[in-house]
Amino acid sequence: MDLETLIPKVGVVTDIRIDTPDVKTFRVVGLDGNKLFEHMPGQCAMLSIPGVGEAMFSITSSPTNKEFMEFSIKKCGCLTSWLHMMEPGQQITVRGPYGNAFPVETALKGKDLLFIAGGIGLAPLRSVINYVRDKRDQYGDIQVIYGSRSKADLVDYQEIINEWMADPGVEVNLTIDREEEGWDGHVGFVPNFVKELSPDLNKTVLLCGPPIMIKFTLAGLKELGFTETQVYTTMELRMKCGVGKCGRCNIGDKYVCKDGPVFRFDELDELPNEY
Amino acid sequence: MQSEMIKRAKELLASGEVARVVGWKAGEFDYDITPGVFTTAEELDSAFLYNDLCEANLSKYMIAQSRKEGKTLVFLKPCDTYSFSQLLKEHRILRENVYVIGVPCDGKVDVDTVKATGLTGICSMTSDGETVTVKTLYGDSTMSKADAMSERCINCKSKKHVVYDELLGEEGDVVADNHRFDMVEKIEAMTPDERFEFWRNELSRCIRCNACRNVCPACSCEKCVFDNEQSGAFNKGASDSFEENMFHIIRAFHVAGRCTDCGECSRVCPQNIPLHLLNRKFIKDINELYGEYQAGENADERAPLNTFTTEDVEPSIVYERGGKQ
Amino acid sequence: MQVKETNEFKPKIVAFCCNWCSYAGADLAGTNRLQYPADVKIIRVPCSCRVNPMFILRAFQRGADGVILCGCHPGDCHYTTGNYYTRRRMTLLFSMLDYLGIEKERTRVEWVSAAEGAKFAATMNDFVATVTKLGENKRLEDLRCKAK
Amino acid sequence: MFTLPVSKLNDLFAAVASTRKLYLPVDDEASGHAEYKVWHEGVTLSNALNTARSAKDFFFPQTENLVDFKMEGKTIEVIDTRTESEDFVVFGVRACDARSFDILDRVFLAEPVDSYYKNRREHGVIVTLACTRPEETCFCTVFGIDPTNPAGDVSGWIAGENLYLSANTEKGEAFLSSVSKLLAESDDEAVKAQQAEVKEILKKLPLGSLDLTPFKPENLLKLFDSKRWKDLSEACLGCGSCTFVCPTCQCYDIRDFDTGHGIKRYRCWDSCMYSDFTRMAHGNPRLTQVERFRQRFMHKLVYYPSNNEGIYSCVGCGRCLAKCPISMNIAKVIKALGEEA
Repeated sequence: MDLETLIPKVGVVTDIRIDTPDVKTFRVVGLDGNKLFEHMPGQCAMLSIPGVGEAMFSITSSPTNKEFMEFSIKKCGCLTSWLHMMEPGQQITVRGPYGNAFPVETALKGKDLLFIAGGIGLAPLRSVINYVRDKRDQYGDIQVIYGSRSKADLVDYQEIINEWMADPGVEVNLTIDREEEGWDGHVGFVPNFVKELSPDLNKTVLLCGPPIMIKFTLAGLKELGFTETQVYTTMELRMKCGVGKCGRCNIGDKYVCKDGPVFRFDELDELPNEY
Repeated sequence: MQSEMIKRAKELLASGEVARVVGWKAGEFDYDITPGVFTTAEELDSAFLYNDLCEANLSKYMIAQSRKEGKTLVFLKPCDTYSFSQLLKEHRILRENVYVIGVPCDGKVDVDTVKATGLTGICSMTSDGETVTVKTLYGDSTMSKADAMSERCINCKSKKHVVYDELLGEEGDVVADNHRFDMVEKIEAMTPDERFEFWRNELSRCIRCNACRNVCPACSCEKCVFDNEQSGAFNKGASDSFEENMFHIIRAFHVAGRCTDCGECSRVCPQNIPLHLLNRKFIKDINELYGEYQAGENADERAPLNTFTTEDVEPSIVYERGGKQ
Repeated sequence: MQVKETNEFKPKIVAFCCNWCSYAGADLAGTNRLQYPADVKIIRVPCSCRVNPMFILRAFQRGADGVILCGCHPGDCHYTTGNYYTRRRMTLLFSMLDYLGIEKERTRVEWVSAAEGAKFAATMNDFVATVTKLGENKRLEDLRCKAK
Repeated sequence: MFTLPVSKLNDLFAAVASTRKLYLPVDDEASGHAEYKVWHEGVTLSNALNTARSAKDFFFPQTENLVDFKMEGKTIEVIDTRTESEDFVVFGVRACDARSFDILDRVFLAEPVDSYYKNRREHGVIVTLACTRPEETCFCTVFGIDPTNPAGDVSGWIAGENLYLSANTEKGEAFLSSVSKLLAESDDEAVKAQQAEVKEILKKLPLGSLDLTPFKPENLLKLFDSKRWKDLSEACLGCGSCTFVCPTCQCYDIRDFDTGHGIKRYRCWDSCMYSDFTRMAHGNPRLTQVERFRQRFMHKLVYYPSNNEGIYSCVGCGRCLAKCPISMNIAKVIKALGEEA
């Protein structure tokens, strides 16, 4: 029988990190203790608990991590609630990797990169950020602008402080929506923060976050003088099969699971506004 | 009748009394008539239609249309008014936003019935009330209207409108002597094995397209139990004969006592499953066990499954009276 | 100890029992050590009218060979009128099952009060005997749930 | 080209059925339709133009099991339940349905290949039959299909008292040689004469002149934004009749069923007309029937061709025209949007 992508592999959750009140990061390896498969930054995988559901999540660990894969998952539906109740040692099923990836080996090579994320939107970008950090000499400057509702809602906060900020070639700008005790950083929404920081126009932007944040950030970037061909985003929409056959994740003639999830904004312009 | 209807619709639109008109729209071949919403006199002139081929029951559209800005004019045939009245009773339609014009009906010509006579390539079909003229790619023919009507119209239950704001044409009467339970009785007279065989043969053809459910004026739940992932009965395609049976038993049960026997379920079934025979079984049982009841007829009467008497028969009556052994 | 293996058909029975009368009746049967087959699985419901037709069908789907619904005697419902509605619903449902050619003896409604432990046991014994005679539920089975 | 008297059809069927399953359109008394059924002695070929359900079921059934799981404690066992499909022959497929297999192939056989579909596809032999009495709802010619010259592994014609067969593929050759004892060599005069005759009827088809020129990828956004979608979809019931009788609709859903002693993951046909088709935890991008209705026709007429060298994913079989409860269909959509363009 041919290999069948719809038949998943079994993975073991070896570690669960509580990131925020509603986000946990799950570390997954195969039954043999090795990584289940190789991927490129920005690609996704289908995670499932049989009988509960199956859903697409971006792989948040970098491909340069040779030991395991990680998924940062926000609790918002049936399956994710179940995942949040898991304990280490629980097995789940995984299939993938699916979708295209950020063009880290082509268009992004050698470029100055600006990552802009809001809330759980950091999850797909984290894979790229760590990939680029691990291949530091192949890319230009790295700037990360990341915002969340509150300090407690910043995903990967420890990693950001201990690793990214400590990295000499990486500039990290954090913001939270509202003032709070114990926070002396920037306060305000990401789109405004981006405008205030007024990043260099030669940077290539990787943008991900809630739809409303994407909308205003993109507008802000355009005001600053960025063009749509400079900005990439990732759309993870209603995928089921992951291989462009089940017919539900299309935006116009593009399937998010196959032609996406990474799109450049000028590509999205040619598609109907149905996402 | 059609011109009278268009005239009235135009008047009501022009006076601002109604904002839109729900009626029937012409198609490609005379018989493929689509329910349509008209907002201008021009649209009415170019596409509005009422003739012996306008089968669709428009009452269910009023659930959505009555929630729109302004009043909606709807044309209802006698049997459609039963569905409309039942929906009113269930508070599904905002009555004050609907202007009902009752239109007469003396049975509709059904294209599937005509096709079943063996005619193919039907490009046009017209009825003058007595005779149906069919033009096909392979020649023309005529048949009497009675031969071109579907079972639900041959066994019409009523030509009387139970609710309207205005009537066009002459009002008819309830048809007392109809034979709509004949087939149910025939099935009851079969042996259990024959009955099982009969229904397996019918229900196994089901493709779970949900047309019967979605067209049914009594099926007006915001979320159907079969679409609800938490219900334990969620199913999109029957993976087992059990699921075929369950869907149809529950579909019929959920409209028991509320089904007006409009027959839309059987009309729309792409697989020609006689779904009305399930609904009629419930109607017949209710009539026999709890007294004659016609859903939609009376706005004040309680539906048979929403009420009881202390003298009701015990379920064990089924062992005695049920179908043949 | 030797376990005797027999191929004798033992029906699986699901009994929906209302919390106030029938479940207490079953309890009484138990405390009085009245015998009824262990294959009767009791599901406690707040009132017999909690049981909708889907419960009955899904019990068959999951492998039941017979389904019995027990409630308070008409007039004695803890919620005053619940069992009257049950009576109408189940009458119509059983009649429909019969109409579809499904053995009507596989379904039953019985009124059992909290004091009728003996009636509960007798009812179950009788029902099990009836269903045993009918054999395995074939007409309302779901093959996916049967296969091991 | 080979031939066999129609009076010997039964012998042909018997010969085929002796080695594998043979499916063919058979009149179903209860529904009044023709449906594909397994041939056994006594079953006769239907004279109906086509079956109510399409032939896609043979390769893409309404529901099928994908994989089983056993769960115990924290562990999951994945059980691959796939088995090699049996060989089978489908006899009497019409040209439209034969084209639909090409359309499905481009979806299911594209990388990564759908092994369930491929398995059946490899084991099925398609014997087509040319149409002789098209219906008013037929418009396959609009999509460049010639109903008098159907594709398939073997093309067939029933002309006069004879069946004519001609192989198009290796599988088809093998099929014909397996029944060669029953066949005689023949010229194609009778077939040609019949084709000429039927082509005259095709010219009269009322929907034969539907204009597809506006439906091209360049017009994607313009068609998507058309004002007509609203009134066209107004009466749509949101049922799945059109998608389920359609030979090219291939959308599916993947679901889990808990059997009480394991989980069965199955797939079943899904319909873009359903309100929950695109529903996800965070919301639904197609909230009303207008968007769902538009999706179906945009997919068939614009999205699919844009990804598949301009090939439309409609074959003009007319099933949705005959079966839509409210008689709204692709022909009306093509006309309405064409008028606007």
